[in-house]
Amino acid sequence: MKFVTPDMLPAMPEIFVFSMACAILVIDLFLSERMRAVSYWLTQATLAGAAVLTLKLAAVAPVFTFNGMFVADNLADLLKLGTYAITFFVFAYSREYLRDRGMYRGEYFVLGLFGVVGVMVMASASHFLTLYLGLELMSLSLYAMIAFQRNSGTATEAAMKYFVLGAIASGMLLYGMSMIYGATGSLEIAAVSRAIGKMSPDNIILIFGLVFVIAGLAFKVGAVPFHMWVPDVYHGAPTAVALYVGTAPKLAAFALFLRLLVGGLEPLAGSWQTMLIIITVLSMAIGNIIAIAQDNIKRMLAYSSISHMGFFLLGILSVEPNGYSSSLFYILVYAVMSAGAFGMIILLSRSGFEAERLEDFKGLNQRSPWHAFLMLLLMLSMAGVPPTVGFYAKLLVIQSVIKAGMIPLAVVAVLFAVIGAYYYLRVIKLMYFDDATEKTPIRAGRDMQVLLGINALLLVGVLPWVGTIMELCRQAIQALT
Amino acid sequence: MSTLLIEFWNWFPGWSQIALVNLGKILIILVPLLLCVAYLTYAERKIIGYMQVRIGPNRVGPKGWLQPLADAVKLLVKEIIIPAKSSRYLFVFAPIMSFAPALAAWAVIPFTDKMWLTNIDAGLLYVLALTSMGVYGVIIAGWASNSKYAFLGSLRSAAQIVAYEIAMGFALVGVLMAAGSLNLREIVLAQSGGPHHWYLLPLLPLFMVYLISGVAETNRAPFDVAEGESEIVAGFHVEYSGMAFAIFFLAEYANMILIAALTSVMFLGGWLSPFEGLPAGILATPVIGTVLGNGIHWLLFKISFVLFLFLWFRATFPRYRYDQIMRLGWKVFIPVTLVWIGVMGGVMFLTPWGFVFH
Amino acid sequence: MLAEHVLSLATWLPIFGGIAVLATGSDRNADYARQLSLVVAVLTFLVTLPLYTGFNHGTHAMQFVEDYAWIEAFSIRYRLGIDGISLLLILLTSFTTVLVVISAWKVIEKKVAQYHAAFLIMEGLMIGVFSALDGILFYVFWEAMLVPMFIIIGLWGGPNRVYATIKFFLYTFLGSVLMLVAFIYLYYQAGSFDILAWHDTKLGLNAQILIFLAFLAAFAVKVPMWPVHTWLPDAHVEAPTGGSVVLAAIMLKMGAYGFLRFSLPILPDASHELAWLMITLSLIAVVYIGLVALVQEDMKKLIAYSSIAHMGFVTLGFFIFNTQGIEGGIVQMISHGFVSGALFLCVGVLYDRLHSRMIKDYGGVANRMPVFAAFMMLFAMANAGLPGTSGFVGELLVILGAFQVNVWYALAAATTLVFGAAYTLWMYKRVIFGAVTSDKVGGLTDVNSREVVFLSLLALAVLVMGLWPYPFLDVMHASVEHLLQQTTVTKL
Amino acid sequence: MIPLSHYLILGAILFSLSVVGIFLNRKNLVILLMAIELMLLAVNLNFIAFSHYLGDISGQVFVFFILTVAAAESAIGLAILVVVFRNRNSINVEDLSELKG
Amino acid sequence: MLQAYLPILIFIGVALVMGGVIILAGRALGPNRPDSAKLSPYECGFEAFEDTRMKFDVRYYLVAILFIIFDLEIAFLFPWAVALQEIGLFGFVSMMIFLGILVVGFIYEWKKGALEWE
Repeated sequence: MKFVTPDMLPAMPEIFVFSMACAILVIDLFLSERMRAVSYWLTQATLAGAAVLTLKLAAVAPVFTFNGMFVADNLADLLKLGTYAITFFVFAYSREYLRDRGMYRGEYFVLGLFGVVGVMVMASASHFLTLYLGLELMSLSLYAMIAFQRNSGTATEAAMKYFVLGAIASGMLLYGMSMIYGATGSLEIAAVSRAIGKMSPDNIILIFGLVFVIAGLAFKVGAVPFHMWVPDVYHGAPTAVALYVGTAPKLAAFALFLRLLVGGLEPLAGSWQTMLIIITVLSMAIGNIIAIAQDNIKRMLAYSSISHMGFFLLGILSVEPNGYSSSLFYILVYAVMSAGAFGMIILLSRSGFEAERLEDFKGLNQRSPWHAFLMLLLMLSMAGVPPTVGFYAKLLVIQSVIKAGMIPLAVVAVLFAVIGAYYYLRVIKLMYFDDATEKTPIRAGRDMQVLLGINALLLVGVLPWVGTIMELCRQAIQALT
Repeated sequence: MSTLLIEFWNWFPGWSQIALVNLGKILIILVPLLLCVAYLTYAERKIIGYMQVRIGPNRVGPKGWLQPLADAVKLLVKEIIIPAKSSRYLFVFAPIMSFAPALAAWAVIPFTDKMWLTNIDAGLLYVLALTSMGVYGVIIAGWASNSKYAFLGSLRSAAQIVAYEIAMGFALVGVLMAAGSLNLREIVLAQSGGPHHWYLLPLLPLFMVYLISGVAETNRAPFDVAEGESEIVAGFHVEYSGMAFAIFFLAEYANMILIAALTSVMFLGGWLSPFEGLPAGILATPVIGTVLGNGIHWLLFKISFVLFLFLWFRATFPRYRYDQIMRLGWKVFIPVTLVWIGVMGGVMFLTPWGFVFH
Repeated sequence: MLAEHVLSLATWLPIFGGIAVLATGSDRNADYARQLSLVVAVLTFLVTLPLYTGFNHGTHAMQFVEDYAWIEAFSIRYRLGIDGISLLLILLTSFTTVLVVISAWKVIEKKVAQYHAAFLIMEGLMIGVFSALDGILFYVFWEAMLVPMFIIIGLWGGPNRVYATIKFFLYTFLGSVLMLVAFIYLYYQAGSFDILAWHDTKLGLNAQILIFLAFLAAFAVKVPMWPVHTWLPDAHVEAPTGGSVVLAAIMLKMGAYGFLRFSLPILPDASHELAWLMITLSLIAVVYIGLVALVQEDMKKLIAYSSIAHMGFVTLGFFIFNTQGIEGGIVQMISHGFVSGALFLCVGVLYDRLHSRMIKDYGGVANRMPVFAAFMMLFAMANAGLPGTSGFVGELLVILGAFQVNVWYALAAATTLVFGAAYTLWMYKRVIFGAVTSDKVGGLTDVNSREVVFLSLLALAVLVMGLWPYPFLDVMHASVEHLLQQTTVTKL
Repeated sequence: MIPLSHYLILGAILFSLSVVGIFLNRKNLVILLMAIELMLLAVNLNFIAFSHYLGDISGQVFVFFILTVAAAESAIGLAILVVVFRNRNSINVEDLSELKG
Repeated sequence: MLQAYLPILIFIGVALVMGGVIILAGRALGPNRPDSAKLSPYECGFEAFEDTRMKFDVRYYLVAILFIIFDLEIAFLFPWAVALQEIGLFGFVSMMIFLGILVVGFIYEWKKGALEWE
């Protein structure tokens, strides 16, 4: 057998981020406590550098390398750029939070970067193996990050729960993959798709595998009925970590769904569509309804994330490029919103005080109208109220469902959107209509304030270009086929 | 007569014939092995005795030659105490668990070019797997005894064994790189061509790591903290008595012999004679030729030599502190092996001197 | 340049003006905020005037059209334009906003900037609603409006404001999301979100009926029609004066506007098919709500119920499918915009002085506030539909139209004249006439110049429209005729 | 020759055992970790069986990676277990109940 | 091919049986007179204060975790080493990158004191 060196160029961003993560890990060891900021800046520089690399190498047509295990295409580029941007914000928000709580260590950033690499690998995966490796790289980083606050009972409990359920999810996914491998004889996603195309869609092994794959995926994204970990993780983890968990991995979830379900198992769409419909409706219902009962905002955001995952799946289950690009847009928007919302929690928290309860948002308008306004935008966007970009996200997924002819599903979705609006409104109500119990002025670094402002204003500021972004998403999906 | 025997033989069904043949071979290996184990204890006492200017056992039989038998009989008639709070089955199972692998690993050792019980391609993996099993015996013993000393001893011992197992594994990687096979026989054959081809020289750092790790793996002095009498009484087998204790004892010595055999096979050229390359005429000479040519005697000699080293170490070095042991394992051996693997690969692929390692 | 972008200007000027006002920050700069917002409101009103002067009365086509690519993937365009129907509503909006700003001048003392900004932003959004020619653009403006209103009611409202505002938000939100689903469905039928293209899209009867119901959910809540009207009295009662004014004068009109712009032309068959339902609901609103209004103790609530009844009149006019009906409905909308706004302002004037809206707390106000009593008299008359006031024109037209269709409709509708007169004038009598009932009333001072300004502006509008409705009817005539035409052509 | 279905059934049994172990086990977190390992082993069995019967080596390569990841996973699992124990003084599954709602 | 493994199986069986037989022999030949002092765990002559299954140093866990990781690296190295001649320079460089990453982790552990035993 002759071994040829594969073309490394398409994977350069991954290689770069990974090398930098390793370098930062080592560099951080030799830094004194005062110099800790070096790790932070190096991390941010890594993200920026990766963005430059990704843009430079942006693929026109899909490029396969590593024997077809890795693909660089528009979708991957877009997801990667989104990931860099989101994590950039995440790290910026986290810095002060970590410093105030004695968690300002290089590991957070390094693990974060490894998680980013995981997301990137998933985004570029064209083989079950790369997909799985990316997934695990991300998941393992997340487990460790959640347990980062070692002396916190809740954080470690959350980590344990996430770990166990995440591992089960991986197991299920793998079991499903093994079945599909057995039925199709290949692990390469495109080949799997071709093989399934030639088989009867009723092949029992395939369906068996499919069920497990779906269960695994649903676990990973935290869709009902596999959502139990989400609230606990969001609640238990340090906010800086919950912020991370709630953003970049969601982009990965999209990659996972698209590469696996769409890229590999689209010929079986008739089967998985039904399963996804059930999962979606349940997610929207349970996420939105239980969120109402929460008095911890992190928990509320967790349930909100469950319901958002339901909406996100609407696009996927439409089984057509239009739906996929809608989901892509949705997930990008969701990541931005989620980053902003958690950023706001961090902003209100300070050393020794976690602004975790909804009540901590009381009278924010009196304390700081500006921040109240930003939070207003974030909440409206999450609720999908125009003119915020959250509305366009919902619009897109709902139109994709309608295009697919599932109007009742669309009606159900919008009804749950209304129910969801209630608890977002409650936050607005607390901020605007209630009197502040907490009088401490809000202190946060200038950079964080500016970034958070950008983050929230982005939700209305991009309106003139929202069409362009959708077009980007559409092209990214189109380039796949 | 012989026809009768053959007839009798053929009377057995086919599968039992195979089983019987194998059983026979196994016994041919096991019986000498157990004898060696028994006399290794004697040799140890004797050799260390002489090193310390003592005489060593000399009462039972001529010059104490029957001492091992006496020990065996003594232990045989002692009571096996199973402590009240212990986990009975695990307690009894633990010594077997540490004893059986040390014996079973011999299944794949090639004694000469033609003499082996079985010749499998994954021989080295098998050996590695079995030697790793021994640690379970230790841990189970410590756990099942339900005694603090035993428990601590087993933990220490387990931690030490796994730490050195990594170094050992890395060292073996070097051997594999050079030999290109996991088959022990082929590893030996790859060393043919004279003593300078034995991996002892080109892989000297790995050899030392392997040998020392082997000492540590078997919990031998100077790495015998797990049973350090002065610290935790007798370590994991403090609650064992009689034959149960004897089995642990046997296992330790069997393991020593096994490690010695593996060292010989992998680094010292196994059955290969150090005088390879002598003219064919000399080798054809009846007695001298046999002695100087390749053969099982060379293997036995090498094993004995390595065993002697083991005893010598014990007599010479004071016991390490536990932290020193761990430091040696993690901070010295692993880097050394890693570097040497890199150096080997680099020399093989990037310089013209790659033949050194072939 | 400016002339081409008059609609955009009218939409975005108040929005960005509002943001600028917001930027003045804390209440230390309250005066800047007030002045700035007055400037913006007046400017916007001036910007909208050319819409009328430059309007071509002879055509039903959309005018002042602006059309730019926005979200190409779904052929969503930034497309604005007005016809005779929306023109008047836009003018009403910009006019009312000026009044609201003036009315709030001394009254609102905390978070002044936010208050004014909310109204200005809302003005821009409402103008956007009336001028949007793209479904999604329309929807965006439509929904976005909820947010400032939500905050206005919640922040400056009465004691029960949180309940009222959340109810308001969720009701309207629920209604409109269904409309969104219908929009998307239409998009896939028509291939674009262009509202005018939808007018020409063929649709099956079942689809039409479903879409009609979806639209109904959105518009009926907004109008509001019985039985989904319950949010309105709550919202009105709790809202600050300005909020009530905008709510009654403009936001309610948006529901009715929706019927005209969407339901009737896009779904002619379903409209005919379900006309019975609409007429029934309208008549229930007119009669039943009229009765409910009679027993109200709270002035704002009374006016709120009266608004519902009047809006029932409007929807009745739309669904009898003739020129008088529709034109009457539109005139009624405009007129009601002036009248209800004026009445809420009147109540606001009283409330600012006594901090009560209860009828029983007043009595004999005329003794202390004669000028005010005169103004309120006019508005009460108009609300009752007395000839010579704007209220009369619309009601007459609608009743005439209804008469052509079914005499019973006309009779039932005509009861509003009775009920309207009854509850309005009775309230007026109890509040204004009689002896001074309490010390508080005795301490009242008459309207100041600021109040005179907005009351007289409104009085002028009411009278002009009542006496000389021609300019109002003329601009809408071509559009209404076209609309009627569209409703008669079946799409099946 | 052992038919493929035997391997698959064995894999399925192992997998089910692990799932049962995870969901019925209310006592010990270590057992949970072991059940997870078992699950991955069941998957490995599947992959190897398929790989063998398909004559395609890539399934076995996959197993190699699964093994590695499983090791990393159990390492992290153990690490989390240790911190949980330090905080709770218990590795009882039922004691993981601070987060509720 | 699998037949080559049969002797191994037999050998393992023999080894296990032999261990069992020896213990049984000891049990059969030796006396069996337990008493409570004899059966109590060995502990300085006192009764044990507490259960032996006690907490122990967390570093043992650390060693176990490190062992898992490193042992798996070896699992990768073995087939690589065997096939090194065939995969050539490319294989070598790949593994060096892999080991490089491993070394990064190793340096990390080292600096963090995971390898200390004080």
